[in-house]
Amino acid sequence: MAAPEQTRPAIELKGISKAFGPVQANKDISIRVMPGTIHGIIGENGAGKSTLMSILYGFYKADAGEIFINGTHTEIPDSQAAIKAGIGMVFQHFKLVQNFTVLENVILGAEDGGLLKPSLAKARGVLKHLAEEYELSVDPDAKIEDLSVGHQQRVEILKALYREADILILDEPTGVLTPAEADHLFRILEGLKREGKTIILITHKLREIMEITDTVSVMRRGEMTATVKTAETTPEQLAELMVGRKVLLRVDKVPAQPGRPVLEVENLRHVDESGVERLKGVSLDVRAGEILGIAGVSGNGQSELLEVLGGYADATGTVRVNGQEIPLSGPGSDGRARRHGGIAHVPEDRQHEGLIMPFYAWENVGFGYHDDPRFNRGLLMDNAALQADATDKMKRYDVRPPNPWLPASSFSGGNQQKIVLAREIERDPEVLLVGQPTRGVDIGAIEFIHQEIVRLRDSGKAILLVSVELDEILSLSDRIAVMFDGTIMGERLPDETDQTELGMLMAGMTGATQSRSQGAGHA
Amino acid sequence: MDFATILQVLDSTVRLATPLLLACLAGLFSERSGVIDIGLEGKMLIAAFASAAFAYYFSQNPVAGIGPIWMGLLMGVLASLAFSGLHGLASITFRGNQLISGVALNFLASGLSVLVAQSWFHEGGRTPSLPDEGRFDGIVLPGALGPADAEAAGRPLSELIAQANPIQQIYSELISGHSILVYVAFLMVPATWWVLFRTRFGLRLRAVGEAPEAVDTAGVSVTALRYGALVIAGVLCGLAGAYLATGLQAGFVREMTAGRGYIALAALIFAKWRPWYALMACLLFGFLQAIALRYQNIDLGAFTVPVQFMDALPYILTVVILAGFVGKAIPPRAGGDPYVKER
Amino acid sequence: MDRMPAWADAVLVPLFSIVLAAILSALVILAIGENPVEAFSLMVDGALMRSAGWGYTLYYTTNFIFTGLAVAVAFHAKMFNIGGEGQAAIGGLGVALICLFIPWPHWSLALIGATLGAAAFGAAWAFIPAYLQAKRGSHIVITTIMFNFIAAAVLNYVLVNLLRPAGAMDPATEIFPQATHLPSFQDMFAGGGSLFRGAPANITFFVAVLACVAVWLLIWRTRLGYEIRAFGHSETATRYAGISTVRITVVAMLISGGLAGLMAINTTMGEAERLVMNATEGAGFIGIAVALMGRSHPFGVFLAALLFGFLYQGGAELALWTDIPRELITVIQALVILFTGALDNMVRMPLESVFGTLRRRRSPKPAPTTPSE
Amino acid sequence: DPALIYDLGGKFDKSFNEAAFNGAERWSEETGGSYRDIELQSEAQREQALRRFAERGFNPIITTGFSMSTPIANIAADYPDTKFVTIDGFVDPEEHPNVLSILFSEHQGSFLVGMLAAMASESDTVGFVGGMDIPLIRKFACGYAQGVKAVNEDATVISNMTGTTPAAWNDPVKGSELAQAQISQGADVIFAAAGGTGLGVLQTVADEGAHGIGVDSNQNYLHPDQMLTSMLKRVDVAVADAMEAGADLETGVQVLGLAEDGVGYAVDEYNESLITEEMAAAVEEAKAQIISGEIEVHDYTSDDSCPVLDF
Ligand SMILES: Nc1ncnc2c1ncn2[C@@H]1O[C@H](COP(=O)(O)OP(=O)(O)OP(=O)(O)O)[C@@H](O)[C@H]1O
Ligand SMILES: Nc1ncnc2c1ncn2[C@@H]1O[C@H](COP(=O)(O)OP(=O)(O)OP(=O)(O)O)[C@@H](O)[C@H]1O
Ligand SMILES: [Mg+2]
Ligand SMILES: [Mg+2]
Repeated sequence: MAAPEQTRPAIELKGISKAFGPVQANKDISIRVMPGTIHGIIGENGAGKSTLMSILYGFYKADAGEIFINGTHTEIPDSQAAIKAGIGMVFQHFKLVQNFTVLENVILGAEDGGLLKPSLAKARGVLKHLAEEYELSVDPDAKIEDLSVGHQQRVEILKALYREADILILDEPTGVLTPAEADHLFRILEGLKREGKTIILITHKLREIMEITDTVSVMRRGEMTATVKTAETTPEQLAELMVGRKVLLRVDKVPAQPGRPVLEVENLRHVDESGVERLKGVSLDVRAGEILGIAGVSGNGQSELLEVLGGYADATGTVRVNGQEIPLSGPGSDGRARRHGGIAHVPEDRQHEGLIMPFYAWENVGFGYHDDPRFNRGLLMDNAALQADATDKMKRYDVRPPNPWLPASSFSGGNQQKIVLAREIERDPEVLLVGQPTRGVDIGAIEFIHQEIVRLRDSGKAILLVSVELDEILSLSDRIAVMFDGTIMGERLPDETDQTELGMLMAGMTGATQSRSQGAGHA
Repeated sequence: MDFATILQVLDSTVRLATPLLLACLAGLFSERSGVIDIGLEGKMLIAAFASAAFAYYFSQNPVAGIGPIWMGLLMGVLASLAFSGLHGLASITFRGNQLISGVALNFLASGLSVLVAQSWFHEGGRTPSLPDEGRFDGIVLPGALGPADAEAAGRPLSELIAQANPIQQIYSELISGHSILVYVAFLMVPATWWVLFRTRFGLRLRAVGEAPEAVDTAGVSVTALRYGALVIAGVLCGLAGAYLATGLQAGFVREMTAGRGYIALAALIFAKWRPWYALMACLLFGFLQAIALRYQNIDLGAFTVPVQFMDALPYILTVVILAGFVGKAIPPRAGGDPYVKER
Repeated sequence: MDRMPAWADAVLVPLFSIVLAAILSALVILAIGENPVEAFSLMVDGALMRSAGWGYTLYYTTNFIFTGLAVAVAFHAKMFNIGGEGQAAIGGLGVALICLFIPWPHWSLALIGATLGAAAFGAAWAFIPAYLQAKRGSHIVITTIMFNFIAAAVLNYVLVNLLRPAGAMDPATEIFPQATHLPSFQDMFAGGGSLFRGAPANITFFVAVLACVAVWLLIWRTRLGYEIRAFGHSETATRYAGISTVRITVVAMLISGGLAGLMAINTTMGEAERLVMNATEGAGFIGIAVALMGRSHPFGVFLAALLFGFLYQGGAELALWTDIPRELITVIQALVILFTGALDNMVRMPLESVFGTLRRRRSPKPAPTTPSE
Repeated sequence: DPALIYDLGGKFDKSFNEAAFNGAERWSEETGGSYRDIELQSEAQREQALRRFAERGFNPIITTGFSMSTPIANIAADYPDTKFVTIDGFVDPEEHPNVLSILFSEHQGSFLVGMLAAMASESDTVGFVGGMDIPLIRKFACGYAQGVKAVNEDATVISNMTGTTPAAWNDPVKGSELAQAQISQGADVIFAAAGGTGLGVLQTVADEGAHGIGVDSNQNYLHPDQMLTSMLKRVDVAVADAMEAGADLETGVQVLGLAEDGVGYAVDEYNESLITEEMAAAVEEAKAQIISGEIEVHDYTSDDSCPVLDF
């Protein structure tokens, strides 16, 4: 499996340092990766993983240090040089042109000659070949913006392979993938490894590290703290190396004590801007003191369900909160009205919906609640009150750094998420809608976020959780509903189901295990 | 409206649309690469001045072998290129605000053209009237009726054309007889389309206006692409300015672009940054203006439509069409943002 | 990437930029065969060393404050209002109608009336573009450009055919009644002396200063301003928060148009005391430069407006006493806009590395920190 | 010394302001005197320039353009020892004894060139292009149309204005298109009263083989043998005379019409081939009749209406 010891490392970094202004993102980092292996890198948010890989790919320039590729000292001043050295990278945030086709994205920068036609034709052939070889099929003529995230990621991988990369870097590739997609990705990676390619994988998920990597490095605060053989370590040990303390890897919660239904949804239908029906008669209810988890492959209506309930997409049907029907379109159906009605919402996309990135943290802590009388004095806003409130919440939610005068953009993903959670949970809502609460968040923060959600449940509130992480759904929910193609395929209790069964439902297959316990969790 | 009148209005449309079209395509290249260009007006203006000034200079001091008009054209293009370069320096190299840079260039052109003209020619900020060799002539296409036929027949050209068959009328009046820059402008439309959608450069250009980070990580220089786009924009604006001063007119007059750069910008948005739509938009603007110029005082019996209304009509119709038919225009996504890797 | 102290960014960068612009301007003046030192001292002398000079400088400043604020407010909502020119022109019409057809007992009441009228007319002229943008997605840049032309046509028609006193040559209204004449700086401060004599600066300047304060309060201290800024940064987030994008678009543009309209109080009621054609004289476009240079902050707008006011008045003095064409001022303005607004990084980058070197010298080892910890 | 203030169009507009400049230059050459001048760039500068010149002791202060009359009326009383001249403007002499208002009878001059146009036209269609729809331009147009109709009752006068923004005076391309449009509607003589835009009109008229009529200054030289004539407005003479008179300038109101040679039409080597003897005779006769009052040319601005042309 691992290459013999005497071969030269595919990648060797020596003494890499990089500072962004006063922030030392990488400190004297050295690492060797053998050819034909999968090497994992883990670390908290902001530990410097992405920075290190961006340096290897020539996207950033290191302040100091040397890079050796296959044993030869290689200068990588820009991505062109990295590509030449046989390095391909799949960034955490994809670098794709949204309104281009797959083919166009693949050939961009790697065209043969001045005219497109021959390049496109050649790429079409190569893509077909790659698709067969690595299970990497994507419609070459589809526009990127029409593709699911999983497919977009395949395009990124195809881009690298098209450039004949021998070294592939993947930065948090599974953060946005469904379990099925993630499994698929790992099959692809295994295939690539068999072909002798070298892979660096950055992830927050220890399960993935354990499952697929040969060796793993741990980063903390810009430094490389350890490199170990995967076979010789445990998740608990890695977590401790990462965070510097013991981390609870499972959610710790007592059984739910569900009360009366707080949120009742009946026959909810929603048609999006392009005329596609996204919700096809969804019915569900969430009781006081319980977490209802919605599992599903993304794009099956979960986002729309949150948008409708959160008040920024129109729908038909009936929704009652504490028995009171709320309007689903027209006046009184916007997000503001929902908040007044006791529905709080942690949106799936914190950067585009949950936060105003250039706003200060304290401004963001008031966002959506800025018309609250507590934050206003007559015509003017009471900024002092907002700031005090933000300082307090940031402290309680352990947002780092706890400085309300930093813009949201300068917090890491996990800390951004904490700001949103603090804002929504601390309003003490009747219903909390949560979308992808831990996407891209490190395990230390995940632990904290899960605890907070459970704490809210235990105080008797109704929580609707949407997540593509089946692990998260299974460990956090008191009851699980699976969505497929705009409908609820069925409900399960977490103790009575498993990933396989949920996966079948998520794929739209009801089959033999038909509805083992509809409503059983209500008891 | 009889046939001849329709032809004349369309003929006028072509002339009025040409500078708009060139400027609009210039803006298209620039904005497709992610650099917003409200300096079209300024580039046209400085090119109009430079082309007229040098066409005049070289008509007085001839250089053997090169017509003064070509020297004028060259200098006009160079002047416009210099402005483009300045815009690039500010908005690409120094990652400045593209809007401010464009506004500044418009001011600069407006002041500099007059200042220099006054200092060179002492005619109050205009150039002297250009002699014929300093102007672009109309080109008579093969088979079309032209001034030569008129001379031979001893009758005015318009009369000759009016008596020809309709096809010949269209050919001679509408299609033939424009200056070379008109044909260049119209040919630029398919050329632009081809470059944009059929060549490697075009692919990269479109990409850099949508997602510069994708271009960068693909190993292509964002800076070089954007400068490339600005060079093309500079050349096209140069042609537009030269057409105004040496094609349509016989010299430079202060502020002679008269807001056409802004109209071209409007046309660009109208066209949703696409070349064929740009042609349509510019022709539409030209047509509305031609109509408004021709029918200034419409007498409706009891009531004369005031000239001011007709004057504003092209603008009113633009708003109506925009609101009624065009809908939302989505600009290139990276437009206006300087590319900063270390976000 | 080195950072420099905030004060340096706020003071040194603009300062060096202006110096660069001045050096280039001096070269231009030299090139046309004039003496730059003389020219600059004439400008400073005429604009800043005499009370009447200040009176003119502040008069222009007043105009630019209003149009600059107008553009700035729209910018906060991420809209580019090129229509200040038209909105100010129609605002002038509002002022004229209010002054001519309502018998005001005293200027103070007339000022209040005219303020409301100018703002209402300016806002009305911004309403259609705003509504079309919000509802139909019609690009506000095109529609406001078009509305500038339409406003000019409307004003031309109204002045030539409707409001012009019979037989008058000027396409202008008659002089407004005495009771609507606003106190000029001379009336207010001279006490019979010659301070500010003849200068057009008038009480509207203080309205403009108030407008700066009001806009500052609006943008940074009110819910509406908070919502406008949020909308300007992220449309999706405002929808999430339940803020109506249509409402914000329209309201922001109404405020923007209203501010542009207010400029007419200064020109029409304060200076000319009648409505003339082209009373706006491009101030709507200068407003764009002012807002951009002032970074859309009312205080920045105030300073930028002052700078442009100085250039306008200094330029007038230059034109009075030398043979330098008036276009020189346009060139200087262009250079100032270019260097302070667009090429500011050209100054900032070297300065940053200077500060970086200084810092490194003071502390040889940069303290390693990560903000997320 | 005298001072001269040009209107917003600027000193070199090739017509009105330039005529004033030429008059001043001529005076300066002939007498060796010196003068100061300024081109305004904003409305507020009108008063400013007047005051600054007055404070520095310039006398008389001559201004061009009707827009200067109101500012002069505003400040004249502050400088009783300074004499002000407003060309094209009117200031009440009773109220302001130190102001001279010089008015031209443009309608009379326009009438004469209108006659020439009608006589030279073969298509019986003539054109008029004005810079902006303002009373002064209507006055030109109306006088012109009357002259045309006086020669040929059935002739058609096509009248166009170039725009409503200040760009209307500086858009030769638009002028060009207007001229094209008028020519295609049959016009073969076009009178351009539109500043820089007019240059475009005259250029196109010459290119298309029709005839143009210039305005204010003698513009015949622009296109030899193509320019039918120019409607002269002797602003140059008025300026030179005022400068000559200096501080002793007689104030009040002067109306300069045909009788005073304040307006007229230009005949010189550039257009003599186009003006036949009959044409010259007819125009001279009409001129005499206007001076004697036999023909009365209606002045649009007297009652804001024109008997022969709708606006
Ligand atoms: N573009 C940038 N500008 C300034 N500082 C940056 C930039 N990118 C990263 N940093 C700094 O470098 C540090 C390392 O960031 P990096 O993105 O490499 O972290 P990471 O380990 O990839 O985190 P995550 O797990 O969230 O992806 C951050 O703490 C941050 O302070
Ligand atoms: N412009 C910036 N200035 C300073 N620090 C920055 C800047 N941009 C990013 N950072 C820092 O970079 C680190 C990582 O940023 P990044 O955008 O990768 O977020 P993240 O933690 O990776 O979140 P996610 O994993 O959800 O993408 C954060 O710690 C943040 O503080
Ligand atoms: Mg990362
Ligand atoms: Mg990250």
